[in-house]
Amino acid sequence: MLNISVNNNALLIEEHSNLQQLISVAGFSEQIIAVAVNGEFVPKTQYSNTILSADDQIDIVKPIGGG
Amino acid sequence: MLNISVNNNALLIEEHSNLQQLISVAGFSEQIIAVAVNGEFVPKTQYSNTILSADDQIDIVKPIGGG
Amino acid sequence: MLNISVNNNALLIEEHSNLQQLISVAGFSEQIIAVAVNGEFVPKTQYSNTILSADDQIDIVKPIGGG
Amino acid sequence: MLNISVNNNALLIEEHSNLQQLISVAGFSEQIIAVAVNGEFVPKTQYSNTILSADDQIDIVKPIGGG
Amino acid sequence: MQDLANNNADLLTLYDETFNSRFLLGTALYRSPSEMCEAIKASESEFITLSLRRQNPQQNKGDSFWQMIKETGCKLLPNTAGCKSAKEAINLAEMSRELFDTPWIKLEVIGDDYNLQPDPFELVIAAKELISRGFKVLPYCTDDLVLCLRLRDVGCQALMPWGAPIGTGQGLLNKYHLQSLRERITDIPLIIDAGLGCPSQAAAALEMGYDAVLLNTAVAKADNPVLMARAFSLAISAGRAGYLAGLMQRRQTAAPSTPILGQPFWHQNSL
Amino acid sequence: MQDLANNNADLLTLYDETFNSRFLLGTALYRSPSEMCEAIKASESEFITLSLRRQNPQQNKGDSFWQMIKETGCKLLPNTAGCKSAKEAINLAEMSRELFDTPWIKLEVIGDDYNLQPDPFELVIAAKELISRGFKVLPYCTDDLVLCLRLRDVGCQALMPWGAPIGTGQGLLNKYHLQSLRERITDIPLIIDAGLGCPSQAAAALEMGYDAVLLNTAVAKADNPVLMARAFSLAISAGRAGYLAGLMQRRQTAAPSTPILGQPFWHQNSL
Amino acid sequence: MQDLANNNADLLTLYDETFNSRFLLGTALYRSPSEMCEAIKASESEFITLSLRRQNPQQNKGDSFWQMIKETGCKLLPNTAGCKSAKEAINLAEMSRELFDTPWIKLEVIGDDYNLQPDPFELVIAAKELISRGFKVLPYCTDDLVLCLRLRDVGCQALMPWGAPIGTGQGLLNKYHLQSLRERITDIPLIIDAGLGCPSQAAAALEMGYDAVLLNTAVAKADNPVLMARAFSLAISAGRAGYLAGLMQRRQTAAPSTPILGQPFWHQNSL
Amino acid sequence: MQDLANNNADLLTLYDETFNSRFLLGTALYRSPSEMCEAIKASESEFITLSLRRQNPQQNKGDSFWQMIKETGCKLLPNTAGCKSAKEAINLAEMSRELFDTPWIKLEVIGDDYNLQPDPFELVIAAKELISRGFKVLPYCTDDLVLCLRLRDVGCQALMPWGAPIGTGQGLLNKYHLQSLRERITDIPLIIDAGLGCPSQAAAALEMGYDAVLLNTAVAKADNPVLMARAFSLAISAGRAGYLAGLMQRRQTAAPSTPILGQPFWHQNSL
Repeated sequence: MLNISVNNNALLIEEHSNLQQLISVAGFSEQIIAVAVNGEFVPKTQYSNTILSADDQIDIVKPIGGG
Repeated sequence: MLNISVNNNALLIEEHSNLQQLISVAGFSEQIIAVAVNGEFVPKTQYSNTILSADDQIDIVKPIGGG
Repeated sequence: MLNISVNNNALLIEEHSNLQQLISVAGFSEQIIAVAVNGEFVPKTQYSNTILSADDQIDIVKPIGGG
Repeated sequence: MLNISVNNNALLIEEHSNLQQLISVAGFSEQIIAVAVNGEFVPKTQYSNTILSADDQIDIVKPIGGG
Repeated sequence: MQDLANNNADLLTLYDETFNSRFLLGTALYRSPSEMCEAIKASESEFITLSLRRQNPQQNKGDSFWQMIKETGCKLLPNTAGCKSAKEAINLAEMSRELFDTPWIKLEVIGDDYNLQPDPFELVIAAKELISRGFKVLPYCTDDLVLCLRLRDVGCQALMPWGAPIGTGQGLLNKYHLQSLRERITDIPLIIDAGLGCPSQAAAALEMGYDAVLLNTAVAKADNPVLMARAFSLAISAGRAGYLAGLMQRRQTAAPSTPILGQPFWHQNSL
Repeated sequence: MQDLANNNADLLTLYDETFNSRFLLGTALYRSPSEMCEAIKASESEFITLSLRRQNPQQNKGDSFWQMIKETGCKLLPNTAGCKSAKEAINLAEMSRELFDTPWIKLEVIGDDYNLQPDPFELVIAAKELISRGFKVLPYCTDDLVLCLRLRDVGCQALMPWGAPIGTGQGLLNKYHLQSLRERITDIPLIIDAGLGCPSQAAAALEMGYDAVLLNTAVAKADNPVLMARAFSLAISAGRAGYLAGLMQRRQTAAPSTPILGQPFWHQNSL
Repeated sequence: MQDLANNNADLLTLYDETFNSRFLLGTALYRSPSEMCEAIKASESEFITLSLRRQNPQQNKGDSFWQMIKETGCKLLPNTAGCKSAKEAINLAEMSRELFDTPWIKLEVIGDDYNLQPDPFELVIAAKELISRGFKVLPYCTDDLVLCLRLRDVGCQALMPWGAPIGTGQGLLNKYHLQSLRERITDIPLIIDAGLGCPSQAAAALEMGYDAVLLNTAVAKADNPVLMARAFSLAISAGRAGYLAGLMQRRQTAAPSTPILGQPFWHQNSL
Repeated sequence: MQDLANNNADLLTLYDETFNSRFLLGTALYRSPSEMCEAIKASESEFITLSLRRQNPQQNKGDSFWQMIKETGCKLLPNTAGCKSAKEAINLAEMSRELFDTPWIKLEVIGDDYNLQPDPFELVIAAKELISRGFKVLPYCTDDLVLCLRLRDVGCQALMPWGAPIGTGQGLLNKYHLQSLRERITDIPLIIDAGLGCPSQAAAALEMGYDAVLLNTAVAKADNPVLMARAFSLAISAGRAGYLAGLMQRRQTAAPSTPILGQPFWHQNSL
């Protein structure tokens, strides 16, 4: 298992998981989101071929009011 | 003859003239005016029985733009 | 006895007392003061011949810091 | 002869002249000055071994009031 | 809401008469009478000032001007501009009442030719007398609280403190005093009269709780008086709506509008 | 005229897109989403800011908020609020472009947590990069002329200098600099972003020749945000109309509006 | 020069009496009488205000205070603080004249408990009467030009307009009016009395051409009143010297102090 | 106390060197060299700015000027006025260090010919390089907090933010920012450089906690530069003393200085 962080919370996932799998594991499937891995934006098209490594830091964001 | 002043211009009028007569002599008949004699307002109703004396100072005013 | 007010405090004094007597009765003798009776200034020279009447209102003031 | 510029004025000097020579030719000997060649400061110690080339731009400055 | 902002549901009351517009406009200094009429229309003002002056019988100006003014359909507010004593102002007020057939008077008693400021002493004398004669007096006054209290005491049911000297366009020169004035005098309308130069200043007056604005030069002397009249009309509605909506508290230090919670890219180890 | 004041004939152009409204409004800090929607409608704004934040999958808030925003029909302006480096801002901008499907970005790079001011150095780096990636960058910047010229040089087609620190409501703190800025940068739109607290300040910005205003707190934190949105909308139209109409020249000394010629009661011998 | 700045050669004249110092200081609100005396010494003031109040015979305070004041060697300026009518002020003035054996009086007639402003109406009445009784009246007044002209007309040989309400420390609230006042009244001294909070405000008053400053709270309520008294003394000398030295003209646009001519590194081909 | 106000016991420390005077004075724009010298003496300044320019060998001006400057006995602060890039400023700094035999440099990198403001970007580059070369850099900067923090981070041990553009005499244009700056940067001295026009503005800068003032035009362009130099010297001492003495709290509402207790003439029945 790999230890990663999603929105600053620790999470254990299967080795060799890709970003697409993480998103569903984390419960964000079907949601309006955008994602960055280790501070770098990852386009939707790259979710499935983005393999996660230990200590990866994933940001999953959703729309909110802003000024 | 009496020497009076109308709007600060000297004018000679018959003795015993009243204000009504002065107004027509001065050419203000039928005009939209208000009048003061020696600084005191004189209502229209008093024109005919306001007898003028020497050195009377008459103000005859008409509407103008104001702020 | 007469009922008067000194600096807004009620005081009973002998009939026919003069201002000079009141000042000593009230304990202001020898002090640096100025006096008014019923809102009117009374010069020192007039203390002894200022006879007090019932309900007179006496102000006795002393120096204080001011701006 | 070489064509150089001193304080933005054209000047012709001998080939292989050094900065020390230029300074005296230009009349700045014995004066309180500082010098830059082509925008780069040149310390006094380097005047004699700074050989000038064609089109060099020399700045020779003196003290003046400033805010 | 829209209503409030448009002042339809939010009326100005002066001497028991109500007005939809909080904009009182002057009729002097325009390049032409037609420009004046267009500007009045664009301002949506319902209450316009005018005056009386000596003219020759030959000058039919007075009469033609008078025709155009009547056609605007606005309520008239004659002034006593230029009067320097209570006596002069009282007599000119009487002349205005007869000629314009109105009890309304903008009472002006000038105390100094240099800054054209009101004379507090003559003003109170004139106001008291005119009130007793049944006039509806709108006194052009300073922002002096004691003067304003005296004018109220003699029966004025609205006051018109200056923002700045007439024709300067300096705006609200003393916001501190104007604020105190508004806090102390809450039972009658206060109208800023004179000194305003741009729409934002009119909006600021309304935001402070002033009930209306009277001006002339800022519109008449604009490059485009008609558009400027419209601008002031909008600004006055804006300021009034801002006042009614309750302005945010001014803060000394910054505060983010966008929430900080959930800020991306932040990580424990970035501490 | 009406048209101009209503900005119908007087469009705002940003990156070759035109807008009728000169009011950009934020979507944070409202008491409720419905209040937000009403305020947006009352503001007549066509361009509204929003942001992205980490949220739990359970929080459906993001999605419902997103629904309501879409229903407003407004163009979206995502911001990079809270980002502290060019890198953070660039990546959040990319995430916004994908999620909101828009090239527009309000570029915010905060340089100090105390006054939340833009970081001039990171801001230029981020702006240059995002322009090169095809974003339509609206940078939140200071009123520093040199910074603004650099941002223009890297390709920004509009700039958004602050009036005062975010959320303070202090208004236009440095009118002198803002005036210089407007005089120097005449070829692209300038939008006052942040620091405004009341409608009169927005009107003043437009009167100075600024092209538009962006704000959030002053509306959302008003007692009545919907009415306040309306108030700002009117103030912005007022300020714009005032600018177009050409403000009168401010004068140092008083000048009568009512003519002096023909003043009654004056007599030779009164001299 | 030194002399001018120290006011040795540059005397203040009030009712034909001359003073080296342009700083009039109050004697209230100090933490202790000794602190007061030290502050007075540090201020280099020659003219100090004090007052009269009802006290019990037991309170020897009045007498001891009186002793300390006499030992300062300063000229005394009794005030009529708190009086609300001409009658009260006139009678308190008479009591002061007798007790302090001086014709000098700082005439205060309060018109409103809220802002403690002078009552213009009662003030003129009291000033006229006291002048006729031989007092040297220094009236605490507003910055109202007409009021000030009236006070001069009834014989006041110096005036003391407020900068701001007593004790607020707001400074010179209306520089525009204070400037007009100074331009209009050039034949008698004008002293800013009340409302100053910091030395720079006092300096500004002198720079505007005001002849002196009277204050109390700003010194007495400072953390270190003795040092603050010194600070105001220096500021008043500074402002006076600045006025006498002729201030530079304020410019709208920048102008280099260091000459541009001979700028190094610039070359034809760099054009 | 006296000592504090005279700054004898209250020294200014820049790069570990101490100064009695908090007044840095420029040497340009005087009507004559002798006037300059007198003004420097009157200012009691210990640290004066000067510059380098191209001159002809025939112009002995540079040398005579240099003689007079040396005779003042003041420490020298050469500037890089007019430089428009880090490279120009660095090289002119090196030339100054050699010629004037001092590591001190007033670092000026102009970013715009219109307002002569510092270029934040080039300024940080130049400051970093010069610090690394052992210069004692006093950067002329804006009041931008982030810029100031960067300059401190690259090793500047004092900063010189502008009050207003050079030569305008506009004073402290943005007191809000200058206040934030002082609150945020407490570990190194801050000197207001440029834009001051009158002594009261210098006093205000010191009252805000600024450590010193640098100016030139306001003294050199006064009608009487020598007296004006004295005026600024006094104002700076006044402002410093005011700061050390702890200014009173500004109040919104009036508060009597003379006690209310014991007010004469007041009686129960007068209620």
